[in-house]
Amino acid sequence: MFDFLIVLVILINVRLLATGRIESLISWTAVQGVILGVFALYSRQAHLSVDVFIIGLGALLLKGLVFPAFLLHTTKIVVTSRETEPYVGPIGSLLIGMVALVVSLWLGTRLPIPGTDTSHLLVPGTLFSIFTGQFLIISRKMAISQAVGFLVMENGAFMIGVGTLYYAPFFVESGVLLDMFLAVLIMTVLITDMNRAFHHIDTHELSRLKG
Amino acid sequence: MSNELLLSLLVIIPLVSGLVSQFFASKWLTLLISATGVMITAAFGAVAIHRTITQGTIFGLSDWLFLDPLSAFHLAVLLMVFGLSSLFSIRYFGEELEHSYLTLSQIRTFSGLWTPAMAAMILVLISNNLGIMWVGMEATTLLTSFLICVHMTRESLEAMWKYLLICSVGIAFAFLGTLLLRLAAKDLPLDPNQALLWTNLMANTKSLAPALIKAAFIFALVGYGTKAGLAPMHTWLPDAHSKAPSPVSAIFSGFMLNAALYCIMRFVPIVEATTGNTGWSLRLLTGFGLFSILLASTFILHQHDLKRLLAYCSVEHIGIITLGFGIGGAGTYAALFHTLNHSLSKTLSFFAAGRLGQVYGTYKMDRMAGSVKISPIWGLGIFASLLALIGVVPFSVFMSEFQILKAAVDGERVGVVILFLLGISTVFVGILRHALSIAWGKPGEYVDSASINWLDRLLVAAPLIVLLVLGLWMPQPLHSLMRQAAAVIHNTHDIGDAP
Amino acid sequence: MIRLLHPLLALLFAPLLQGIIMKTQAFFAGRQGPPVIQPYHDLARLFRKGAVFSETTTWVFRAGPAIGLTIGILCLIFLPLGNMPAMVSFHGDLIFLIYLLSLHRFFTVIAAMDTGSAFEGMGASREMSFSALAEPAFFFGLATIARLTGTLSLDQLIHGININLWQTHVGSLALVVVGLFLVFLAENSRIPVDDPSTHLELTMIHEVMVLDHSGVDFGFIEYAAALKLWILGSVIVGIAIPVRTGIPGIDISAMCLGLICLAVIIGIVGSIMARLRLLQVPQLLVGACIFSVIGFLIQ
Amino acid sequence: MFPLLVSLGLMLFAAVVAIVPVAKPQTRAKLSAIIAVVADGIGLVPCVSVLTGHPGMTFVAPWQMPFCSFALNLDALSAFFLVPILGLSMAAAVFGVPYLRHATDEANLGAAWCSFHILVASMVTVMLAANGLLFLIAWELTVLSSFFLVVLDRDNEVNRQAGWIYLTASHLGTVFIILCFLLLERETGSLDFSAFSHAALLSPAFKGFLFLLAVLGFGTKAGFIPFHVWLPEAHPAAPSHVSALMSGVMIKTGIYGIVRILYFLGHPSPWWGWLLITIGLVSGVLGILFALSQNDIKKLLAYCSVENIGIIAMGLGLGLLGLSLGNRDVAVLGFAGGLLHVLNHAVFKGLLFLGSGAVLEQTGTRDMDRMGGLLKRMPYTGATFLVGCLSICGLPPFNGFISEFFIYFAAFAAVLNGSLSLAVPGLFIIVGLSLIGGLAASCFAKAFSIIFLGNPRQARAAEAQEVAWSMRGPMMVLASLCAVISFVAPSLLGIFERVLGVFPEFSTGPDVTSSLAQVATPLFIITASGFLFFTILGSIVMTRVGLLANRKVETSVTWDCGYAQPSVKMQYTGSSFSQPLVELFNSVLGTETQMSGVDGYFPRKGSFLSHSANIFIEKLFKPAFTRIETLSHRFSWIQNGVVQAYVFYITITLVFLLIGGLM
Repeated sequence: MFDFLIVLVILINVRLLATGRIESLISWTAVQGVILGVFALYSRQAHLSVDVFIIGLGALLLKGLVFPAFLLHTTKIVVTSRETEPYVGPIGSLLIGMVALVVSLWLGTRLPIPGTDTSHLLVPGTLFSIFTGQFLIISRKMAISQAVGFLVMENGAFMIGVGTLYYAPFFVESGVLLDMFLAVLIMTVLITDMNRAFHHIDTHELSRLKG
Repeated sequence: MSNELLLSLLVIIPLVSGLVSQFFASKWLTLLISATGVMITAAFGAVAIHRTITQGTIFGLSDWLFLDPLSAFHLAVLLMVFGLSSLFSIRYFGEELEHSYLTLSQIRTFSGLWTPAMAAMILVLISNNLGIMWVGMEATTLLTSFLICVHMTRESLEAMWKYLLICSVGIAFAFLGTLLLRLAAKDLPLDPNQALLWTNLMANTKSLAPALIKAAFIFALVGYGTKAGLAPMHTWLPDAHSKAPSPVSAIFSGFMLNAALYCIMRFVPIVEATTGNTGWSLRLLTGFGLFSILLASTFILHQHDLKRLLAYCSVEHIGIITLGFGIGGAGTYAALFHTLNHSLSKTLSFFAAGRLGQVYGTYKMDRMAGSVKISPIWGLGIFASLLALIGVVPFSVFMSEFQILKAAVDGERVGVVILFLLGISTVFVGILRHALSIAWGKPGEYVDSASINWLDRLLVAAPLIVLLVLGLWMPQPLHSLMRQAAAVIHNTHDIGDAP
Repeated sequence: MIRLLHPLLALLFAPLLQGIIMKTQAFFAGRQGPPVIQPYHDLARLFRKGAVFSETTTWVFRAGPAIGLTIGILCLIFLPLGNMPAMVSFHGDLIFLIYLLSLHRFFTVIAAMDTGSAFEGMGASREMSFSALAEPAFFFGLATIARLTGTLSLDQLIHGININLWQTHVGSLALVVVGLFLVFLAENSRIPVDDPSTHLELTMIHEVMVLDHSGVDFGFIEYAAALKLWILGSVIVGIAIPVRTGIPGIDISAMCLGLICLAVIIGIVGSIMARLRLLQVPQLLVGACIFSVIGFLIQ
Repeated sequence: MFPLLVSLGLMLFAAVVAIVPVAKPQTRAKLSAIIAVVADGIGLVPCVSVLTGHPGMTFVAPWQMPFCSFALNLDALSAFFLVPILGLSMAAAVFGVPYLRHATDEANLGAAWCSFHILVASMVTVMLAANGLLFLIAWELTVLSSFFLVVLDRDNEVNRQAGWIYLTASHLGTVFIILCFLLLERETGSLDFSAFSHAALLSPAFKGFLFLLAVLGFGTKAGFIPFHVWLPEAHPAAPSHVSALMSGVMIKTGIYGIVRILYFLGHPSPWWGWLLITIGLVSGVLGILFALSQNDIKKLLAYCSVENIGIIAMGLGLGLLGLSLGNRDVAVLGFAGGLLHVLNHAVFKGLLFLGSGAVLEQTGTRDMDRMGGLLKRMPYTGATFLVGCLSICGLPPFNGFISEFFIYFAAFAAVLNGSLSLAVPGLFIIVGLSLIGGLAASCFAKAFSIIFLGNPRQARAAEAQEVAWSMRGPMMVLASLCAVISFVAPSLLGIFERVLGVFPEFSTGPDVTSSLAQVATPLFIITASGFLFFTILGSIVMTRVGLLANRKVETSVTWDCGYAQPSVKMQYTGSSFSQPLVELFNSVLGTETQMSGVDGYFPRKGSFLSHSANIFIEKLFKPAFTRIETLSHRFSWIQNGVVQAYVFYITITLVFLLIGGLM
């Protein structure tokens, strides 16, 4: 079951790499969020207490619904649905993604997690998510796509967190979620502001400050 | 007052004052409340630091909060920087208020974020739990990002976006680093609630998995290093510093970078103990330190914008501090000392740059000539602080750089010594050239001289006097605090090898 | 008492050398020429005259000639002539001697500059330039000989040169003598470096500097110039003529003969050569230096 | 030691007095100068007593500073350097009171005096410091305080540039000193000088490296070519009495540093001596050539300092060589000559800079070609300046000759007795020194005659007046010192015995005294002939007066070969005076001339301009700095403004570290 969910996450990452449409990026991230929420609840079923349940459910709601909703809303405001000429096209993205996957798998073998109760795909899956997020940020020009990239990275980190730690301190987890929430909120607000100021959100042209 | 309450208050007071400041319609009052909050926190903070010095490490909230010498030292720097910056913000925004450049909502944005940002940084320092430390750090990023945009312009938006995005990415790495650390301690017989406590991790370094710890450190180093402005992750820094209002730039350079570096230093003893004190993590720190110094120095040579210059200078100094930590031994002590010196001098230089920028209406250095004539106090301030920053005697920056160099020479690190000297010499030459023309060049025709009041004098005199005194005399309490802090990083109770 | 002999000889007969030079030149020009003692007549005439001073000048102008003469006399004290010992000698007196001459030159130059005249400025400038090059050559030559004779005192140095030394080190000594002779020509403003017989034009060095001096002062200058010729001449003769028999009569007459020969040679050189172009003078002096260098190296 | 501490305290008090706004700036300035003079006087007492044979003193105070101790030590060496520092400071302080009143506006007066006192106090501390870090702090304070004086005339772009070059050069030099001290510390375990003397036991190669660092670091301060570039910029920019201090004694702190390090390093290797001799020769010859080509009087003097430092280096180098090759006489006399020249140069360079200050105050220009005829209007200044010129050219009977005589003597001793590896350097020194002597004579004949002789070339020069007594006084004292030092030279030998006695290398082995005794008789005779000189001169002058008594003595215009209308413009200028030599050495001087000739049948106006830039600045440092700057531009693509690139750097760093760290 774990492996299945992790593979799903990896496949969604691949899908994200291949798409150029912002709505598609957002909705696939939403799917990933839902999967991770399920993952969180499922992996902690043995220790399910009220606070753990709240965290899991909160993660599911935030990642699966709230964040995508924010982003989609922003997309509507800024009326941009397509990436304009990403730095790397879909084929190139996929190729790089495959390289990243290989690197992640290799790193996974170098980073054995103590104990036997965790999936061996967990570390590679996490790293691959991180790299995917990074790649989205680097290769896409629209600010929203970069916010999505950030979310994907966070998803990766979240996965290893909940996947291995059956019990995490409530304060830490809720603090993390709160921070995530704020981050996405601020990003969307900022994107709206930028759109108002520049009439576009193409970060490629956000390069007045240099040197 | 119990330690528990004291430590909690350090976070609560700023949060409350940030909240309270939102309810007043007077612009001045809003600013003053924020400054008052900082001052009250500073008072409590002083008490806490005093307790640490006299009683040793203090704990609270079932050990989730603590104040050991390392964090106490950083807390002292933080309070100093925030205290001064808050006073300065009254002066800085006050000037804009008088000319009615600022709206109430802008003031509210500032006050509402200023003290909470302080709270977040204090949280970073006093949390024993590395997860909470991360939360605090991320909160710092989020809270300060809108501070950059108090004056909303195209450029400040751009700077804010870069800051937010890059630091978020970095912080995400740091999060993964923290998680990996937790994973390394996964099978330890610890209460899960206590497993991420730094003190617990330190007590169990023998049973941690080295590979995971190394990976954790790499992620933390890159992640927090991004926030600290280590090259090549420093790229957000010149943009954010140059576009933020000066009080904000001052806390960015004066403390936020150090806070991130502090997080890395929490990882170092764990890594070193786990990997058998081979100096693996220290070598990485040395490399990043040197690279930051050298890269910053090349940019300093051809800067035209004063605040960008100062920002690159921060990269350089963070590099020096990191290098000091990386050299270890007496270098750690020196690095801590340098932290204090850099924070003070950089704070002052941003103050001066800000005020002069208001007078000249630009930060372009070729148009900021002759500041001593235009504003004797701030002209002197910028000149003296630039001299201090490039390590001119008798300012204490010279002392700490000397000590770092000494540590490197004693350690027979030939390459380090050469590159370090090359870097700081380049910076010296680059900054001095600008400093002279800023201080005494021929001012443009349409520049009025600036008004000056007692607050200006205080803000210039206080850091300068401290820098001067520390350059010639080391007070015993500070000395022992820094020694103990260095001992925390070295993970030794024996602090014999420090000076 | 014998130590006083050389200074007295010099004071009395220094102008005579100039007379001999003039006579030689006249002989080569096919003229009768003035009598050999003409310089004495000139001096006597000058000492009888009044003086005209430029309004521009200050005490420096008046002090120049007197200091020049003082130095000429002072130098004689430290000067041996062959086996004839110097009045006073000490280790390093040759350094002192050269620097005294340098002081002489300095005052001549600033006295010339005191007039504010373009001509004299020109002369002063050239004098300073050439002497700056002549001095190293002089020192080099003396250093070579000092190493050969193993002493720093001029007295012992000259005394130490004898037939044996010439036989063993003929190459270096000869080269040094040639080098010193070139320096000697330059220092005494002789052809091919300078032409003392013209009193006009842009070609002169020494003579042009004293254009404005008149009467007694000019007499001092002339006399000091004669002394300088004797001083440097006696050094060269002392090195070039290794007659050290120990019998005063032979030694003294050999040296005097040597000085007369030197004067004749100067006269001959002045008659058969043309003045060098100014730009070539440095080359000549560097050449003198090189002679001494080779002399040092082949010893 | 107590008087020196009092002296230091008083100087700092004077610095405070100068800036605390309790009275009018003029009053404060005067008061602080008086305090400083008293302080200098008090400080001189223990120095002189140590030099006359009393034992050295130490003082250690508790000081809370890591690695540092407030340890002071007064031995014969520091006392020997302290005497000129304190003495010249005294003269400069007296001279400065009226001088600064004209040179700067009232607002700057307090700061100027404050910097002045700190400069003196820090120089004194440098000499006394017996701890590396204390030494460095004082050393850097010297730089900083004099820097403020260099840029005192702040509106002047040239001065700011000079200040920049000065501070940069000094700082880069200090880096080497710091390294040298830190290495010594590493090897000996402490930054205290008392520990440093263990360095004598290190390997020759390592000691050589330390020596090289010291030469680089201290040589920058001393003004060795090619590190001298700051000197001709900074010294002219400072007020003249400060220039006197900087040129006269401040650069000597560099020499002090080298000597002090030598005292630690024990037995030298021969190449140390060759190195110093080479540097000395190059600095001496090039320094005076550069000086010769200047028209700015203060620049000329500054370059001339480079020359004199070269002479000092030659002396020290010869001493080192003698020491390493075991020739005691050469060693002792070389060192003694170098050290004596330190003292002498302080006196006459101080005098000349004060004189140039007086001239500058009266004519308002530093350009010699705008002066002329000042001897008539400023007789005291002129006469004292002439004494300075004679001394600096090393002409007897003044003090410059004495120190050069030492070095000559040592060099001749090397040539006479030494093996070829000693004789050849000795010969080079003889030739170099004589060439320098000739060039210096030309240079100062030019300086003196263009400034003081002939006719005024400009109205302000014609209106000049003699300066105030408080400016004349210091000049006259210094001028008489030039003669006095020369006349008491034989009795100075005991001092060198003590100064060299501090040197461990000299305290063992044959006696220093016997080597020094060799020059005792020559010095005595030279002194005696100095008196004789004046006797003969007196009688000649009497004769002259007698001869001219009843004759017609007229005045007229300059004869000038009968040219009836001499004009002021026809006078030889400084540049024309030095033209033959400048042209001869053009390949090193790089003098550029611009001439628009007089053409046609009725020529109107011609112009001629010559400019000698410093070849080391133009050909070495400027290109190097430009190179570095262009190089730094190469990296600017890193900060290209594209956020994606920035994130990319982070990723790359992470991936590299992960792969590298986990491999």
